Amino acid sequence: MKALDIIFGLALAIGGLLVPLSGDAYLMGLVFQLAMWIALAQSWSMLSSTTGYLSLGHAVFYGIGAYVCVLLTGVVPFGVALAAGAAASAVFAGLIGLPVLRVQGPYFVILTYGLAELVRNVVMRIESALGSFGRMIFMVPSFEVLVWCMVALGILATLGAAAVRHSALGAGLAAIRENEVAAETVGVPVARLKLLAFVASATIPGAVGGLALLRTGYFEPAQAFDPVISFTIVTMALVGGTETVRGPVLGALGFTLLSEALWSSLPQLYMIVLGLTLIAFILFVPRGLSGLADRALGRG
Amino acid sequence: MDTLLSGQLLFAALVSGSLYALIALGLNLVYGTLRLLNIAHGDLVMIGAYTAFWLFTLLSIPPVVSFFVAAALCALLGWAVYEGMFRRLLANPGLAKRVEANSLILFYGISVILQNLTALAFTSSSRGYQYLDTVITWQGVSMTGNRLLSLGVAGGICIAALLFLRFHLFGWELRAVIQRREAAQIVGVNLNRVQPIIICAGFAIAGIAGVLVSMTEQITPFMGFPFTIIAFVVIIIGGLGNIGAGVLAGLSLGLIETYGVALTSPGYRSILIYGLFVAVLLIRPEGIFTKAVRS
Amino acid sequence: MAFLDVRGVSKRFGGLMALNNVDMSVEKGEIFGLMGANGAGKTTLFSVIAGHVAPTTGEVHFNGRRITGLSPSRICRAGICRTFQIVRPFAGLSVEENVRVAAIYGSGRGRSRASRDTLVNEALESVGLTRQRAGLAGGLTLSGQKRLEIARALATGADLVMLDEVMAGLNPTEIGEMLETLAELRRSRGITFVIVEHVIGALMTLSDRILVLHHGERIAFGTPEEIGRNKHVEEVYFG
Amino acid sequence: MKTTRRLACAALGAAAALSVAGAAWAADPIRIGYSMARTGIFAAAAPSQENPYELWKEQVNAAGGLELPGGEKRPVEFVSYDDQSNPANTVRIYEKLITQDKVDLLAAPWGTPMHLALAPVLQRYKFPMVGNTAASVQLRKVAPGYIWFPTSAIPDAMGPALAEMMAANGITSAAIIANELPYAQEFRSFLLPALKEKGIEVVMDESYPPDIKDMTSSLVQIRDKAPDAVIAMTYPSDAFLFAGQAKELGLKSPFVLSLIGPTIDAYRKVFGSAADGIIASAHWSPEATEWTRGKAFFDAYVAKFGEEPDALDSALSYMSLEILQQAVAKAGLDHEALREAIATGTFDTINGEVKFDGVQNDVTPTGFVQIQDGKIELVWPESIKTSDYQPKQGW
Repeated sequence: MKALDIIFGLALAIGGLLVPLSGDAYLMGLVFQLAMWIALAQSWSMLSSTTGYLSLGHAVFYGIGAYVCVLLTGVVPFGVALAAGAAASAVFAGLIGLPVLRVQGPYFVILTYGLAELVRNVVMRIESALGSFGRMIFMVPSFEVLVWCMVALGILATLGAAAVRHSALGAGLAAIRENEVAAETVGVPVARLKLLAFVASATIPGAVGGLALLRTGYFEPAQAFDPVISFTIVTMALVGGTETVRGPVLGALGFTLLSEALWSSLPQLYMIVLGLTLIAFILFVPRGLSGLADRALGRG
Repeated sequence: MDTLLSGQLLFAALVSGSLYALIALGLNLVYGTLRLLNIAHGDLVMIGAYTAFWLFTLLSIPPVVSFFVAAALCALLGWAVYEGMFRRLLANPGLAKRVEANSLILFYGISVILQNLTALAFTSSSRGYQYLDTVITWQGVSMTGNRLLSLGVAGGICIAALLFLRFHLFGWELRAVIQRREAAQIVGVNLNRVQPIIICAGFAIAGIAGVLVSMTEQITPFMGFPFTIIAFVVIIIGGLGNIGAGVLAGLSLGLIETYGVALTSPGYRSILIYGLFVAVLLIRPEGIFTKAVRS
Repeated sequence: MAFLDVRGVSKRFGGLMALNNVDMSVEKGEIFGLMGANGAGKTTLFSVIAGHVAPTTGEVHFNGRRITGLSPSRICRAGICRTFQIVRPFAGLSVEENVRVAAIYGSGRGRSRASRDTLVNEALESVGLTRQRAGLAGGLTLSGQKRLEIARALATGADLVMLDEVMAGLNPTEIGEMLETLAELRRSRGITFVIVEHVIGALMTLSDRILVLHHGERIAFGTPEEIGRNKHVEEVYFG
Repeated sequence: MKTTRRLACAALGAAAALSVAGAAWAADPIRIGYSMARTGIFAAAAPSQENPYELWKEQVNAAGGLELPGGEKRPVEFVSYDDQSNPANTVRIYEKLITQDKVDLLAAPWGTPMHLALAPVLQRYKFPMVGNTAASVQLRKVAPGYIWFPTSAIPDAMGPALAEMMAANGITSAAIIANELPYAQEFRSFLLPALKEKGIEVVMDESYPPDIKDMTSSLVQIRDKAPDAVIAMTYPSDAFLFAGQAKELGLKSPFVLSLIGPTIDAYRKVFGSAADGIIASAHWSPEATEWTRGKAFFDAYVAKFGEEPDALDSALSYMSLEILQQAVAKAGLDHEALREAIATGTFDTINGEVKFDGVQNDVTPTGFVQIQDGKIELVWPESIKTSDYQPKQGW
């Protein structure tokens, strides 16, 4: 299985990196989207799949990264703006992490959602105080470059998630998920590890947000912090399966391709079909696409 | 300063507060007894609103009658949802272990389906109708008829629900389930009976709230989500699963919102509400109206 | 100064005095028994020592170092590990993973991979869980999970292990095995044990010295024989 | 084997069906692509744009199809997708429409962010598109090329125009409450200096978030200050809130503007006569007799959809297709010729004559409408007005 995963991942990564050479805009758009969701779902999994702290507010990291990146685009080189976006999200996560991660279970879910909405409203307030009414972004690098960057982020997030899972950090986080008190008792520095996972899972979404907004060329806080982003991330990760690194990749892949297929064939019904699929997955395929893949290949 | 002390502001606060309390009551019942995070709750409000709109527009049936139709319709939906998925989910230990995460995604799916089915059936054009919009002035306070009705109905249902929980036998069973799920089972409360009734009641309340909302707001298939959010804010402030405190919290939120805005500026409205929400979760996740219980 | 030194520890929960000015000294390498009826404060004392509960007053010193106020994970890394009366396995992880986490993060952290493996294997071996190592911890029997608690504590590399009723719910054969295991561990690895036990026989057999708590207060202290003869203990304990 | 046969049968059947259709239509259809915010935050607005599209298609096909140079007519077919109110999706959809679906023409998506996101795509593929429902000062920053904006409801023009209208009607004081979303804030930023210039005193100036649920405290203050004018820079959802609570409190100000919302059919259904006298942003009215096409559009729309078209968005959407239609009749489907035709032509629309200068319509003046007896009447400017401004007579 492991070898198969690696081959599959490599094929995806290489395919993704090669697509811009084709010059096919539609394909590039698709790959951009795919890489974006993989990066986001994978980042989410670094915190939520490992520790079981379900974040319903990852749009906040996407949005903060996007905001910082948009503010800096044209002022500093593109790469620096992107890195600054990622750094801003990481710093934000670092600042709020300790108190936020003391909150558990459904409270944590709701708290992360509320935080994202709070930040969205604060940014809206700031923007209107600055007299800025939506920002058009100029001096955007070519779409090919954006696609490469996004694919790179997808790869980075996947490698990151794999590294987290297969390291001492991952073992500690799994212990936290299973029983926080027991973890603390056997020496796991619970608060510190959770914070680390939180920051790790916030960083890449910052850069992703920046890239996504550069792609659209227009920034408005209401859209950059759209809660639908958070919901989509959670959905993809859970449908993919939370037990493996492969899960978020499969979830993002499955969801993006499914909606792509339904989009054109059932333009009126596709959201409904998507909703039904989601329900069916939770009820009948609790281990997600990843579990399905195991079974299809005769394992698990 | 005069504004602050005027009855007008108090009326506005009570109208919003009672509506918040009502919507949150439905959500809280479902969370309290079944531990389900129903983020499709606002979409039930939407269903109620459409019910009232169509009954009024096509059949000239006034909202006071639509309450019952909307409640029945949403209750039916609740029953279908319970029988169709949650019975299975709650019965399967593997799924039930992660019931909160799973219910979140399931209800997200339900929400998407409800919104888009409605849009498909009725288009996403805004709808509205004119009902009871005469303004009554009493003691210098102007009150639109439909807002007064909303206050009366929402307040009435909240009070009735609280009395029911306190004095009716089933209310006792319900509170037992909310507070000590396992213990309640041991002393003979039949979860398979309590749960579907509660989910129907919770959904029906949302439907009724939808009828109230339809009298004053525009009706669209996507109008529900903000109500879901406000309901969550309320039940967090009150304490998840704490029914009485939730009602109190709904009223307080109406007061906080109205007076907070009056004291600062409407620009801070959402920051104020979400700020309070986040602060409560960080400092007292068990809710500010819940007595701290030491384990 | 003793290996573990508890000085004047009190803990108040609201109106309830769970511990009242308790002193306790445990010497290196001994098995120290803690006795008392339900609600006597034994588990609270464990929690205070392990850092889960901050004492209202008093101090805890371990190995010459003050550990009051440290987090449980830091206390664990300092060399003290406890088990729980109500087991807390990492149910979704395998038995081996349960123990490995302890080896990674306990006072043994920083070791090489190989020596960590040894630690894990030894811990599993000593409680007899080697054969079930690949199975999920949640799938173990209660006695298995109790043993897993001990294995996890051992794998942290702790010098002092506090066992909270590890024999409750075990049958006599299992209790016998457990007694042997503990005795062997002390002999071979010089581990110090503090034991809370309801199975009085086991406690009497195993302990070098016993402290008796009643309503949060220390009422007797001595060797098992001395405690057995103590009238006061007999009164409050056996009614 | 069996599957192959079945497939072959299906293919034959499809071919037969196509040939029947082919017999009915003289020529291949012209395919027009667009994306629409059918779901998500802008969804409520989508019908106001998509309905005129559908109406236009029906009318064109009923008339034998879209006319090409030389008089040939081909039927019109839409290829459309839901962009979920997300500009990133809009960009992808148009790339797909252009490169995969290879549509012949493009119609506009909903909303300012989508239009702005689309401009570079159109530029890249040199594919002309007439925009419609975008309105922002930002539009002026778009490099002229392959996109045009027929609207004249752009805040930097609306601010001075409104101030002038207020001054002309003897208004000396005003209270402003504005949604925090960009369009309202833009308008506010251009209105404030214009009011100052006209010597109109601003007694109150507040902003509120889009999810506001109660305006009582602001409106009580306004009632007590009794300014001549109340300028509520609303979006549709808060427009309902504003009108309901302003009515409850009985605001006495004679000049009441609610930026976006009052032109929606449902608004007038909810408020009935209470909506009379409310002013809104729009530059089209079905009551304008000199725009003969306008009345016809209105009647056809009401007949087809059972409600009135939105005077702002529906009118703009229909206009954008009229412009496209006339440009295609002149230049055909070649993108460069079409671009040239749109950029230089003069078009006869439901909103009168339209001509572009750069990306903008420089003929249609910035206007304001007022609800009078349940009808949308243009009351500003003088040149296009269909009725005189009337002070609001209570609620």
